Amino acid sequence: MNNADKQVVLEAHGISKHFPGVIANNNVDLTLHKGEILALLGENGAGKSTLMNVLYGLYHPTEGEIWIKGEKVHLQSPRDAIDHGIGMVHQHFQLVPVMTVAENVILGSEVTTAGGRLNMRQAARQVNELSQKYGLAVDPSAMIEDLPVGIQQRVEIIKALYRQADILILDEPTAVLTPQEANELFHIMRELTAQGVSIIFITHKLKEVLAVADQIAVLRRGEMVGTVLPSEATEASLAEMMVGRNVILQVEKSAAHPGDVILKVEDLAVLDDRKTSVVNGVSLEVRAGEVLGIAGVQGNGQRELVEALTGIRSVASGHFFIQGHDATHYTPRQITMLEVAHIPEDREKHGLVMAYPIEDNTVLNQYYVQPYSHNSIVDRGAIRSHANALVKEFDVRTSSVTALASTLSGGNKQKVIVAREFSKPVKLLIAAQPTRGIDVGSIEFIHKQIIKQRDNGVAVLLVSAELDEIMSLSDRIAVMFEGHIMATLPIAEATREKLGLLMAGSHS
Amino acid sequence: MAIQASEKGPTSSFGERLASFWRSASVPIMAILLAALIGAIILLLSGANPIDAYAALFKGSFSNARAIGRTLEKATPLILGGLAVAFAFKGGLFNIGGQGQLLIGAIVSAAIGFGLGGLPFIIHMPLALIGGAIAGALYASIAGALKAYTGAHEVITTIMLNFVAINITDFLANGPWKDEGIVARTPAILETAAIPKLDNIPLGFFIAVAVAIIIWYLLFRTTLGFEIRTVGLNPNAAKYSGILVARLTVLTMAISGFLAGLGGSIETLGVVGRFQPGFNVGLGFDGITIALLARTHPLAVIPAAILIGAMQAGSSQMQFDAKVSFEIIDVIQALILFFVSAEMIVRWILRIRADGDGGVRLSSGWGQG
Amino acid sequence: MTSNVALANNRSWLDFLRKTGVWVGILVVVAAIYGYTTEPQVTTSMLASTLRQSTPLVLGALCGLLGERSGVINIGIEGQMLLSAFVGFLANVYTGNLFIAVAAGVLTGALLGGLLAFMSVTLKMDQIIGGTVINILALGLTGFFYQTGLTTQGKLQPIALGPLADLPLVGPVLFENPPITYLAIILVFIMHYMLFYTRWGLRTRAIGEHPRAADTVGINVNRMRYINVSIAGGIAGLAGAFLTLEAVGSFERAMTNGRGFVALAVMIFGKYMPFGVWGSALLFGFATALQTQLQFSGTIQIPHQFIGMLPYVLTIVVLAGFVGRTRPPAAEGQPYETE
Amino acid sequence: AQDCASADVLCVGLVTDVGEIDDKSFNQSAWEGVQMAANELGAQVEYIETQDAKDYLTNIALFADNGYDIIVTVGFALGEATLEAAAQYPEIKFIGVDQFQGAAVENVAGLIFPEDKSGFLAGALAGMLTQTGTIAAVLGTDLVPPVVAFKEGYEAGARYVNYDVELISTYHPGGLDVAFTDPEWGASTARQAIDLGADVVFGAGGKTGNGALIEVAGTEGLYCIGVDSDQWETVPEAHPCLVSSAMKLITPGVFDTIQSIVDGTFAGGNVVGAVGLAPFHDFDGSVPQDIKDRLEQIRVLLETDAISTGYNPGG
Ligand SMILES: Nc1ncnc2c1ncn2[C@@H]1O[C@H](COP(=O)(O)OP(=O)(O)OP(=O)(O)O)[C@@H](O)[C@H]1O
Ligand SMILES: Nc1ncnc2c1ncn2[C@@H]1O[C@H](COP(=O)(O)OP(=O)(O)OP(=O)(O)O)[C@@H](O)[C@H]1O
Ligand SMILES: [Mg+2]
Ligand SMILES: [Mg+2]
Repeated sequence: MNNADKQVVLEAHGISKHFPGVIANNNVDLTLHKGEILALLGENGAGKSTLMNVLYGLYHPTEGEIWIKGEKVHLQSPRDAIDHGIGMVHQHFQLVPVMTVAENVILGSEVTTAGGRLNMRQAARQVNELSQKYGLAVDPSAMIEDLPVGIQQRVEIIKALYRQADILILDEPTAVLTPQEANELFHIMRELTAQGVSIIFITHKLKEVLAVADQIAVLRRGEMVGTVLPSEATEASLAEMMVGRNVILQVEKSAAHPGDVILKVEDLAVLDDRKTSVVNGVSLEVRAGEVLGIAGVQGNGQRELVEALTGIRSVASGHFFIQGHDATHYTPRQITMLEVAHIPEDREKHGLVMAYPIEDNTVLNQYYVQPYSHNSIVDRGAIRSHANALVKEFDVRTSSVTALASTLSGGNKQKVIVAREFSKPVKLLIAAQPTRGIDVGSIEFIHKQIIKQRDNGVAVLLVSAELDEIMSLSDRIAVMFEGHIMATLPIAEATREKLGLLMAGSHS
Repeated sequence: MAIQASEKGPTSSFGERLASFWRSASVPIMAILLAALIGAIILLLSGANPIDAYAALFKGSFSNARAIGRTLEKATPLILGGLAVAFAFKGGLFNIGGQGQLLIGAIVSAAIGFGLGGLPFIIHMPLALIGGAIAGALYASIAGALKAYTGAHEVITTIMLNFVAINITDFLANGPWKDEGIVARTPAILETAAIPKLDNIPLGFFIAVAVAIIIWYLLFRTTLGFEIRTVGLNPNAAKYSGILVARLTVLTMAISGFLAGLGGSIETLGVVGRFQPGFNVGLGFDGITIALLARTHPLAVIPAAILIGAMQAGSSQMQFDAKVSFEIIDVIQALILFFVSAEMIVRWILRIRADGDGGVRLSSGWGQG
Repeated sequence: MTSNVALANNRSWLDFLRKTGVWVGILVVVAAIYGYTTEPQVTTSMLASTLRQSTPLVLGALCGLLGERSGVINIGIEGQMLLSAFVGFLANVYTGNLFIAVAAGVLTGALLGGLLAFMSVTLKMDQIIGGTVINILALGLTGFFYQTGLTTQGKLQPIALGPLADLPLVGPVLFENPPITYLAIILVFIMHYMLFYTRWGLRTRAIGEHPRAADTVGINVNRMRYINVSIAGGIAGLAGAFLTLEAVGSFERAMTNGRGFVALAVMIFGKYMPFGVWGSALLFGFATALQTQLQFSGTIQIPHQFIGMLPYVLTIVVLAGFVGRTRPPAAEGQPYETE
Repeated sequence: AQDCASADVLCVGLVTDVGEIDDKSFNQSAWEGVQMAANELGAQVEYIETQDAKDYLTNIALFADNGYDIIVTVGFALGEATLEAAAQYPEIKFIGVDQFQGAAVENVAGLIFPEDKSGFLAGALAGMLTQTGTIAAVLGTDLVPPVVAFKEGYEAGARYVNYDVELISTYHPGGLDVAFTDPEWGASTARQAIDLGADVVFGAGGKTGNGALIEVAGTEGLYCIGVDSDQWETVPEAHPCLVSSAMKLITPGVFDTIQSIVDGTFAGGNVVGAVGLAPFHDFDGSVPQDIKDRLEQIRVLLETDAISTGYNPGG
């Protein structure tokens, strides 16, 4: 493919964007050609979203120029970007949950009848036309909050197309999708490019990049490292470009030596917030010294299962035992006292208190025991030396343990949680999405820590939406679908294809 | 709901301490000065002499032992009201119900004060004092429980409970607990329940200061305080770390109400001597100003309350000497509240960088959990 | 969460109306007709009083509703009403023109709305504190600048709507009212139409639910909040004008007496829907009229304090979800950070 | 200003109850009495508005410490503070408006008014004026004794002249902090009463009552009756209906008591002030002579205690 032949639709020159204390983009150049898919890669915080927000008029660049279809533009607001044919699907969807699909689509570009009344009928018609044209089936009168994320994403794309976007920015669109949904998305993307739409596609998943991109641009620490063709790249070469050093993508681990049963779950049922049953009779066992991975598309009851096992959500029926104790109706603290460690899936919401200094975050699970407090009186000295030791051991990059947790980057936040959970005797580790959204370097470190725990005889229950992570860490893999365990496979028998089918609910 | 206030780890050197003190004290001090300045402009516009007015205000609040005594007397319920708000803030709750809790505390301590005869001072006074405080605590825990178990937002429920408290206390003072005679009020408390005065200085003030220190210690040095602050800053993380959030919410609200109720008790036992409708109006709302002026720090509540107390104590003198009506105090207080919350303005004036310290963000939907 | 959809969408607004409104409506009509046939005078007087007591509450609650729908909590309604009542009164005293006086009241409210917007949007202050500032400020300023001896030059008079006013029961109750009372009712309909059927309404609801989503499609969130909160303030100003220029004809310090807070309760009770607000304001007005009627007739010996606390207890009960959940706009209370 | 400490300067200070000096009610009436003393006796006068009920004593002390000779305290709520101050400053004379003295104290005059008698006259007037047979009273709160006295007297007076009269009266449902400052409630309530057929409305509750008067004035052919002072002067908006007011003559009462102190005839204890109906003003022509005669007759009977209002606060 020769890019020189293709028309350039978007060009960014020397874009810099500074935030107080952070240079998010530094002198970045980017070129997008008509009808191509340009993948943008980079570690967390590399500046990808920032660059896209600049192109979409949400941020104003500190320096640099933007040219769209040969015309130099000054984007004051998203309005201007929209007017120039740019559409963006944000990393976090920008949909109003309590409005219908049609209302969300027309928002900001409404069609009205003469009297200023919204013309919802015409809106619905236009949504239907777009969804037929590009194969994006959705019901215009459905309420957003009732739709699964995959469909919500279609709404986002329709939103852009409705505004006649021919440059589409997709910021990490596959992070929330099943492999099947992701494949559907790639089809849609192909369909769009065939009709002349140009796409910038951001992702952390190297496989996807190699599969769908026409061009790959890599950002590192706010700077453009370079552009490569997929044919010239491998996963390893891309990872190295992103991080700037060699990265070990595969965790090295020896064979497991399972011991006693530490966690035993019998016929467990759990309800979600809407009181519908989302865990339906799950039974499983995790032994000391092994990793049981739970694979599955998000939203199949994994979250509620973990919440039940950690005491945060009450159990509807069934039992579970930890080290032989019936812990079904224990409080979270009672469960913690059974030497259970928990890495929650949402580190900022559940794992840390952002406005606390790092040191206080390192004792969230044990401030109430010796030596961190005596007779309900807190011992600040003990907490501080504990925190200092952990920061050193787990290589948390921070100026001081008195710095607020909110000043840490994502990977370092996760390290604080892992350090905290491993800083007391552990028999059972429940880890939910332990590396979601963090960069390759930190992933590598955390994976090593989990395996180290396993080798020390800890029973590990690992829940992850990343098939790669599950496959590289687990000794056995259970697949969850609609609240059931579809099957449990030893690692040797597990292949991507098999797991993918099970995750989609079909018994092979 | 989340508070953006952050918890700084203890700093070490004296220089650092001084710098950090200035960082947190500069905004309130500037806020007070700015409010006084605008107050002066309003006074000028209304034809009064602001210098005379402020001089009289000072004279009426600090010029002699009696004035100081009065200032401290005024400051006493304000300390407790401010603590009630500040404490709830730390736990992520906005208690606007200080007024109602104070009224309930006041009438219950009055009832114990006049109703239980034959007890010695050493038992009767503390009993009445604590009884009122506990009544305030129970009253506040209604709002706490509603928040914890139904998600009803405490700002609205506490405002509503304020109105309810007025009705309840009026009913009691004009009904079952009414004094003999025609006036709607309870009988006077017995001698054995009264809080004595040391010269001009009311003993209640020292109780309030001691309570402020206890609250500071509780919040920053005990595991309970750690839990309360954790819930205040991130209730989700609190839940994950094994804290029973709902129970703690009720407890936080109860302690907050305990403090407000104690303010009512001290007023009844040390100042008013009985419950009389109309005697405790407006104290609860001052608590918000004081808590924010103190940037929700329990010890800083003491000077903040003394400042507001002094303004109230001096307002009569200001009327007398400078012929300025006392509503100007309200205006100045609103301006202080404005400037202390609108940090941006003050920081811009002072050209100091924000350090994310003390800003409070409590509002969120009324109905959700 | 599907059960809560009622909030933002007109389809389920109809559901809500169907579920509760119709029954309440039928009940009220039946009770009114029954009352009218047995005790015509009592029924008429109570219903007229209900409507009148509800007027400042409807207006105050519409002010709160518009603010919260746009993502700004307004607990300063009380202060906005008070200062507007004062300025409207002064304007009447000095110009003698009621139209100018009402306009002055509305303008004052709008300016205070602008102040709230300034505090919550530009200064990103906590919105509850911003509202509290307005409340204390209004109390202080009106108290400080009020002088006696100012006499108004008339107040707004009832306008009988031709033959409608001669109908039995509904005539005197509904069709013989002074202008702001009519205006309040008309505003309920306008607000409903505007919120759910126009571009402005769609955008308003969007910035209250998900401001960033609105921003990304080119809606200027903060400007819209400024405008809406100012308009809302104007409506509170109208409530203030109602007090001095229509209901009483003079000003007194602190004369709002908590109506602004009750209006907040009315808004929640009305589930952030204009018609819900109207219904709940009527309910609160009815409670007041009823307690007066009970004292008038002297038959019931409940201490009046217990009837007096009824509206507040009712609000708590509603808020606690004992009679159905309310979900406020998701983004209310939070300043919108653009960059 | 002159030096109050000097013996030949007469200084009179006034401390209000919580509320303003210009409340068109008891604070204002008392202040006018003090001002009379300024005009007629050359006294130097000053007032302090109380903001917080706990400041009564403080505010009294401000005058006392500045050498004031006479201090007027307004309202029953100041009773205790006044007595306490009187003990502390025996050389200063105190006039306590609305403060009943159980035991006489030498330097305190309790200026009290039989409001029930005043109300009785108002009720009698209303009972005779009514065409519909229904009369109303819109009242402040029952937390305040004078309001209760006015109400009880009003009802008794109406029954006395017109036994079958329909009486509808109501107190404000709020607390002390709002009951007297809610003209909107007063107006709505008056309207509700009018709709119920009342054609005479007695408004007795500060600004709440004033709201009722103004509302009644908006409908032709109705009467309203004011309270405390002659409200013809204080609420001009009510002129179309204001037939009279149930007065307690605080202004002359205060002035006369000051005068008696200056004259040296002052003894301490209760001073019963005058009560009565205000002039009919514009209604003088329209109130029939027989009603006027009957009122005069009742006034005399009340004065001599030949008839009782039935109001007995003690028991
Ligand atoms: N709004 C902000 N204001 C100031 N500094 C910020 C802000 N957001 C992030 N930072 C700073 O930028 C740095 C990187 O933060 P960020 O959380 O984006 O890292 P990251 O590696 O991208 O992590 P994540 O995996 O969460 O995306 C941190 O030092 C953080 O303090
Ligand atoms: N509004 C902001 N204020 C301050 N700093 C910001 C802001 N937004 C982003 N940053 C910082 O800019 C840097 C780049 O962030 P950006 O979100 O663009 O990263 P990213 O490459 O999209 O990362 P991720 O993979 O986590 O999405 C980070 O350090 C981030 O913390
Ligand atoms: Mg990032
Ligand atoms: Mg990003």
